[in-house]
Amino acid sequence: MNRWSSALPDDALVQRIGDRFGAGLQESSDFRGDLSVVVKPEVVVDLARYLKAEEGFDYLLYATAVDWPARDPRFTVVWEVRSLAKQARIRIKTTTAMPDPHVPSLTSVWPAASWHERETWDLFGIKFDGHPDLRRILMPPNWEGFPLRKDYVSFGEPVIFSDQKLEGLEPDAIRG
Amino acid sequence: MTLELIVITLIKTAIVVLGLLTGFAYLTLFERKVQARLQQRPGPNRVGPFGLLQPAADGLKLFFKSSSAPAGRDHFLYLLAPAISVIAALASFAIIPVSGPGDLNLFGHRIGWYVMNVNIGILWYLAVTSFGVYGIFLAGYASNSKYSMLGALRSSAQMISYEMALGLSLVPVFILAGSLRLVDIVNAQRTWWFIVPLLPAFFLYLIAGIAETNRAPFDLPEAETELVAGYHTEYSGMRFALFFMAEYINMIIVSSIATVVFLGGWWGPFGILPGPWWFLLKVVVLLYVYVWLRATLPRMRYDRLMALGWKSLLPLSLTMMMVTAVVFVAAQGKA
Amino acid sequence: MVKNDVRTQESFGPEHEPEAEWMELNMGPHHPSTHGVLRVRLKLDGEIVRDADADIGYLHTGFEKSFEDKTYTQGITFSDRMDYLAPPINNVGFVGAVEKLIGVEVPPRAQAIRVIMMELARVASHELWLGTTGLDLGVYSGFFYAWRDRDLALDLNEAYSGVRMMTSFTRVGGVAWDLPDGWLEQLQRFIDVMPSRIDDFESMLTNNPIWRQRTEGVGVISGEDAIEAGVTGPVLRASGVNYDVRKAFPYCGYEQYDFEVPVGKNGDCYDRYRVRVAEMRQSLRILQQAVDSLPGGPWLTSDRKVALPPRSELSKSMEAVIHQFRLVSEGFKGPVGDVYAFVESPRGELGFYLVSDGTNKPYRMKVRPPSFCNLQSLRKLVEGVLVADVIAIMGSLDFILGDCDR
Amino acid sequence: MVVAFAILAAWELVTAAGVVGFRRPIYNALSLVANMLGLAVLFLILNAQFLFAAQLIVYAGAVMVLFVFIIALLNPVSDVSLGRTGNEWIYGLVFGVIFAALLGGLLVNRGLTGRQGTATPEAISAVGNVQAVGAALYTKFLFPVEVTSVLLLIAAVGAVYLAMRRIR
Amino acid sequence: MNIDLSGIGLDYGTILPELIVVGTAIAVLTLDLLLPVARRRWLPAVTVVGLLAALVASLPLWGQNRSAFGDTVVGDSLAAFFNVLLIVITILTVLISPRFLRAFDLDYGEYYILLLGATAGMMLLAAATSLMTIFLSIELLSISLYVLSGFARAAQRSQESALKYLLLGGFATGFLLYGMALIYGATGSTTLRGIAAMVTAGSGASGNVLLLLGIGFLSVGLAFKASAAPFHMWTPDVYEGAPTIVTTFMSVATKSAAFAAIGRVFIATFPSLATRWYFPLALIAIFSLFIGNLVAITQDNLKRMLAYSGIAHAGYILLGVLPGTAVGFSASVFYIAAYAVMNFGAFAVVTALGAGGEQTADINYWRGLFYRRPFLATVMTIFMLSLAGIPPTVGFFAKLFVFQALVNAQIWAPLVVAVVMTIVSFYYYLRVVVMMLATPDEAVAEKPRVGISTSGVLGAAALATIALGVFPTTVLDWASHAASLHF
Amino acid sequence: MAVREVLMGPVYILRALYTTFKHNRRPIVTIEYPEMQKAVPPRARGKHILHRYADGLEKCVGCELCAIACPVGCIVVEAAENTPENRVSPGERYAKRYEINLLRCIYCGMCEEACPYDAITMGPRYDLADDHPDKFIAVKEDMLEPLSASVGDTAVPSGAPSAQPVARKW
Amino acid sequence: MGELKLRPAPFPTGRAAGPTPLNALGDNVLTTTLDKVINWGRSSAIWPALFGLACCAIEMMGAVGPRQDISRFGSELFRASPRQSDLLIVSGRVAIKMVPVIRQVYDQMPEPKWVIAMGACASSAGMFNNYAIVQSVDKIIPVDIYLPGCPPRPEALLDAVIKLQRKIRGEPLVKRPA
Repeated sequence: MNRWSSALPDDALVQRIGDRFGAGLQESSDFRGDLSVVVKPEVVVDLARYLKAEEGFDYLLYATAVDWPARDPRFTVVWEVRSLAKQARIRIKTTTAMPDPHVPSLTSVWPAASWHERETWDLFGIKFDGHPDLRRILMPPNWEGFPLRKDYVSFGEPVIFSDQKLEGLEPDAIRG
Repeated sequence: MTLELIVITLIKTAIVVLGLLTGFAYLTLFERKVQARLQQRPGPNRVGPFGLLQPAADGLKLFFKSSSAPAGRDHFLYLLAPAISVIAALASFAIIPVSGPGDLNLFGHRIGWYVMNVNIGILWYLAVTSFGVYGIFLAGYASNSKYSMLGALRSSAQMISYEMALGLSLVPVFILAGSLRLVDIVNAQRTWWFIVPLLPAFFLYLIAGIAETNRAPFDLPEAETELVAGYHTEYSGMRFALFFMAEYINMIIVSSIATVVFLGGWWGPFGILPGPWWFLLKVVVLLYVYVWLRATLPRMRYDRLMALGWKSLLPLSLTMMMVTAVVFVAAQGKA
Repeated sequence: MVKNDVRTQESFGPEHEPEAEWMELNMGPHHPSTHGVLRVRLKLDGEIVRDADADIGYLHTGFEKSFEDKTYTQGITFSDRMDYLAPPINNVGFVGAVEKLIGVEVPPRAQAIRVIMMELARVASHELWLGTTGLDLGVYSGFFYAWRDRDLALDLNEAYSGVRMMTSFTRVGGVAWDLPDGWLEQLQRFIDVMPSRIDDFESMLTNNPIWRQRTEGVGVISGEDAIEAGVTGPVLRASGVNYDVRKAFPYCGYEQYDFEVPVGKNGDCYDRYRVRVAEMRQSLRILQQAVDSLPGGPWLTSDRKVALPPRSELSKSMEAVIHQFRLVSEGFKGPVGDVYAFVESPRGELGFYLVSDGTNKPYRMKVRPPSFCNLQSLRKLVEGVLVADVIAIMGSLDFILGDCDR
Repeated sequence: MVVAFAILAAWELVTAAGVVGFRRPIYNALSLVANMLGLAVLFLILNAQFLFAAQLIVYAGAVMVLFVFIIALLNPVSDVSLGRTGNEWIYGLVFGVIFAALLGGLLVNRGLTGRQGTATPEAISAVGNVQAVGAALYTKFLFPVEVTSVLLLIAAVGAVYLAMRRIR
Repeated sequence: MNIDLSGIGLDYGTILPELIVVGTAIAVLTLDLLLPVARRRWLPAVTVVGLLAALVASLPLWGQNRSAFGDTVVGDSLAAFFNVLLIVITILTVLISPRFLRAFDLDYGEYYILLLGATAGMMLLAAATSLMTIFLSIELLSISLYVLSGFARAAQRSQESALKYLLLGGFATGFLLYGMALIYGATGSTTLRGIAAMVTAGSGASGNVLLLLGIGFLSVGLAFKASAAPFHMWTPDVYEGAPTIVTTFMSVATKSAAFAAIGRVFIATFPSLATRWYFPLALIAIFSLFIGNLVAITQDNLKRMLAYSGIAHAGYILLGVLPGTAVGFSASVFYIAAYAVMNFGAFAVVTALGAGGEQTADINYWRGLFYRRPFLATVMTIFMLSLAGIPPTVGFFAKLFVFQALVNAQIWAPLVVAVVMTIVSFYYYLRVVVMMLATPDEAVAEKPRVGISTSGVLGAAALATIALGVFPTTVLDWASHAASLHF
Repeated sequence: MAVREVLMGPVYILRALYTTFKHNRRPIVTIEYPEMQKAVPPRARGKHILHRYADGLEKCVGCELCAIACPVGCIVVEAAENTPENRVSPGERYAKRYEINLLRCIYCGMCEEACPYDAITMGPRYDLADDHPDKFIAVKEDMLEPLSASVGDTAVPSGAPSAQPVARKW
Repeated sequence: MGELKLRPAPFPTGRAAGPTPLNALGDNVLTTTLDKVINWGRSSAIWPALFGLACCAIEMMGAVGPRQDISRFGSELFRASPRQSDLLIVSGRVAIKMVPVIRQVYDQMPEPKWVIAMGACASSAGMFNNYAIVQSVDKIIPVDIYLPGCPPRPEALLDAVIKLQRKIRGEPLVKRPA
């Protein structure tokens, strides 16, 4: 059996979320045992509060985003939370569009989201409304651009081979 | 004061200074080697036979290293500080009698086994080291760096605090010996070394002495992981070497005084070795303890360190002093 | 000591200085105790830390961007270099996500080899932690003993994979190589010798009053706070929360092994030390069981869509050569979807969130690094402690900047 | 001896001038340290070895270190230069000159006549310097020594009170 | 070598009062550590009990002449007189302290410890017969008072006054010590007896520059402690800034102790040099009278006014020393006792009002006090009249005796100044009385009561002021006996 | 402070001291590197080796799989047709140019795994430090097995240090 | 941004021994002998800066460990203060954010000083051909010895140190058997 699908799916959970948030819940999926819900940005915080308070999802795993340049809205923002007691996991997704991508912050519900959201801001340029300390975390503060966007060119240098050897710069390693 | 006396003193001073400098150099190698052995590795062994030229290489390198100095330093004090440290360290050794009994007869001159045999004895050491604090403090101050300053503050506070316990732990010895003169103290240990009746005082002295020299587990001023390199963070080249020198010479001096005061100085059982060799042997054993402790123990936290000094060592030294005095007086009364 | 007197030791010294006069001390990024290149800006009131702002990113390497350019197989080499103290665990986590996405069966022998390598890595990582944290707190020899013992584990890595650290030993659907001859005996010697080496450490540290002074009651975090802060791994377990991925969501056949999850009580640095030492012993237990019950059979899945053919077939079968060409040049494609797979690294839960758009490369690979999440709690931990304690606390968190910054 | 005294006297004068003359507080304090060092050596050439050690240990080694501590702590980065404000220095100069003239005049006219005490170098060396000091402290000056202990106790209470952080 | 203690005169009876006071301080220190905060009120009680014991222990010294501990301290009538005086002042201070301290949130045990330390220092100063002891006791009282001045740590004024006091006091101590060193150099002795013997025996004493310079510096140091002009600069600032209760204590007690020492030094030790020290001392007295009285007129702040008046009174007391005779000094001693009672009373009124949370400093506050606080205003009036020297209060007789001594010694110039200045002083003392009698501007508000112990202390002080004025002879006899200094 | 700490503290400290002291009896574990060298395992991933068949022909056929598999892209292969007069490898093509930038290489072994003909394997050498980046561009001749030494298709070249620590001269 | 330029030249290296006080005296028998002695001292007492970056730092520690024991060469004194160190081992990838720090550390080191670029990342960015990593540390500071490997084994670091010692002494880096 495939041991990696270890979250215990709780079908009724999606049902309950649907009952509660109605049209706020746009989509739900269960791929390889991973439960995801796509909700409208407006209900993210309410959903989070509900999940934490009533369903016992006490542990935030990570927050991140995925850039789909072809889609509209372009960015999918993902938070994944876990209930340590129930051993259940759920992925909360929402979407946001260019030119000013922003979603509500979940730091008020799970403080652990703070750095993850900062990182997402840093690498994707997605603003988290209500985040207390939204500044760059991994890149230098004066960095321009958001590296993990698909249209960001990851400039580097080509590997050097013998045809690019520097002429006339052969160092005189053997002194004297 | 005759000319002869002056010349002899100068010659003795030169010998002691040279000896201490060599001792410092080889103490660094000794430390590296001993520590290496405790850690199942050979230590420096490629520079000269058994690595014996390693100190020379280190010294040569440091001597010809250009000195980079921090911006915004206090020029005069920055240069003065290492000099103070080293001078204080070197001067301390003047009182220590290396051997005896009696003087050395050489070419018709009677020469004592010491640079000077003053009647204030240990007080000379305490006075000179208390001056050595300035070297460390000014180094931190003049460097214009937060880490240096913190290291200097810690170090000076630590040295001042532990000087008390250091001095007081020696008082029982004075009571027993009835003199501050180190030669008299050693002579009083002809039959019984003072470590036998005064074992607690010996340990108090050892702990305070280790703290006084800023060595592990009390090496907070130079705690690499906290303060980079403490007060000498901003020193390089030869000036840095001077601080190193001062620290190691101080180790030698603390060990020497412990030898003289508690371990019977040049007296050894069965008289199988001449006096200086006994002295050297005891000093080396104590230095081994220094290195051994450093290899083993975690560093203490600063507040605990001060608490240990003020709340444990000082009262214990005082108690030891009083107990010794009472017992001594009682024994005298009986006799 | 008069305990309930109001004027205890803490009440000495001047009144709280106003915030404007707090001294700002910059630790790092080049500081001996930051285990790499972390920068912590401390606000000091005397020697008391009032606030700490951890500035990370000095080792930001762009892994997540690089993953997007590489095929799944090539990505394995990248996963090694994130948490460079436990590369095998990263390898397993990475291929775990891919395997989950594609749905590949892994043969039992491969599972067991993975477990062995992971537990070896755990022991090696904790050894290194002991050595460096000990060195931070001044236990000079401990560092060398730790390295002596860690070298034994790295020798095993080397004998198996050819390199000491960056093994890259997993492949999707199994592992790259079978165990070499004599390797199990070497492992057995390792398992036999390690307990006494750990005992040596414990006799140096566990009851040492100075060590206890430095660690006991320092950097306390309660279980609830730890969960709130997103902490995992030994740090969480030291706070009394019994959560270990290996027990809670067994993978690679961990459910077959009999081991305990060490849990602390107070959540201070001392408990973290105890938990890690106990974990080393438990890892040795798992290793022993894995050696005893190592299954035979293939070490790589026979699914030719994802796994290279065995080398012996290459010279015989043209089909195998074609597979080889296709797999190396194109790799394999995954279905559209997103999965999250996670393993227990020495630092906590290491997760890989993999988004696939159906090509042969990850569309997006987000790593949930345990160091990142644990380091987030630093601010909470250091508030009100002395500067010297910051060293102990940072050491006890056992963060790896490569893991944290990616 | 006379040469040594002359050198020391010059040293004392120079350092004393430094105490008041330097513009940066840390140099003032360090001049004072140097001055005390010279004073200690003066004690030494007066055969007062114990006082020499005490002077160094207590004043140079402990008291002045704290002075330097505080000065350095107050302005670790850049020293506050003591500017000359107003014209107080005129008063200082006037009084100094008057005092010096007075002293000099008296010195020249009448001479300062002191009285030799009982503690001659011979008497001291008969029992030993430290022993002589100890005996004096614990016989002749027993009561002042005890008063000193009370003084230190009260001073300690006062210092603790002023420095203590109160939690009610 | 063996230490032989037989020759130095171990006589604990001589210093028993001081021992008890110091012992009480240590007891309070221990109690302060052990007692819970709620039981702090035990501390003043213990202090008072200890002081009373010391008072009793002082009485046997009356009429004695017990020189002890190698001539460093003496137990005689002067010591006994000042012991009693100082202990009474301290007891009175302690009695009015708790209310004041609680009002300003200064209710810490260290207050009583420092107070006892200062008292011990003063008592010792009165009994000291060695330069070492004089110096140490002055330091003991000074250090206690430095801290007490800054006792209100939160108040900047208090801190400032403590710093000023410390710096200037340190300066004065420097003079004192330098003078002592010179005297020792000239005479080779540290005990007053030894110095006196040397001075009387040596023929060239009056021409010994070393000695004279020493005496000069010594008198500077002592004058500073007695806050006599021109060494008074610290007085107004410190009196104003320090907590009023501390001012109350030190304005009275310090001066008393300082004059005891002045008497011992000048009258008992250097009588043969009287011609030498007469002129500078007279100058100091006249200076004090001038500055104290004239500047006091301009003061609108009552505490500063009282401070300057204190300077003036130092001048009056010093006048009694000028004749260099026991008779003259007995007038001074009587004046000290009188001054202690009335000045303590005046400050105690300020303290009592201040403890009620009122801003007493400005003179305008006192307008119409009679209508608000009839009792306090009445006693204040008595103290003011007495300070001014109006019969039948004790202040009148104190001045009278001093003037009489001057007349007997044929010392005219200072006398004239003193009389004139006494008349000048009427202005500012009576100004306060007039102010208090004036009609208040606003309606009378109900004020908190001052408490039994405070009222009792004030009443006792007022009664004493009047009673001593009516029957001055007994105390004068005691003062004469105390002032008959002999070693 | 607990009583246990006060009473037992020195004992525990002595125990820690004994623990370090007893290492004096244990053997020195250092392998003194330039003269001695730890055995390099058969799977060692050091400097690459291009192999030959026993008859001296190169195994590499210039298929570029290694270059494709390399996560770093530090391999460049240019193939050329074998001609009868210049036969370099048994197959149709051979690697005319085969370069690896050893400085850039991460020694992961993907090339080894990708090669269908065992033409490239990872060798045992790791003492590659030098003082200019250009000196690390290994061309084919740098990596090719010496002619005489090629023995069959073993993965362990004969130039490897043996599996025991032996004295080694440079 | 995405344009790939031909690489610029690295900093010139080959400062074999750094300046010595004797350089000014010109070459003669005495100074060359003295130079040799000084260079012997320098090469025998190389104190590295305690400066670890990433994976290679772990193997750098490994070189200090008892198995390899860099102390045999007199180089175990890792100094925390750059002012007291002679050798900067850039052990690992250098992020853009780290550049000023490394430059500062290098500048604080007193002459003569040497740099070993340890591992593929420091020498040439290795596998991290992307936006975050400095493509070879020799763009920031001059490098004396490049050490390939990912990470290099501790023995390889020892080899690099030995080669650096040779470089300081002015000997050929790679001695081939004759």
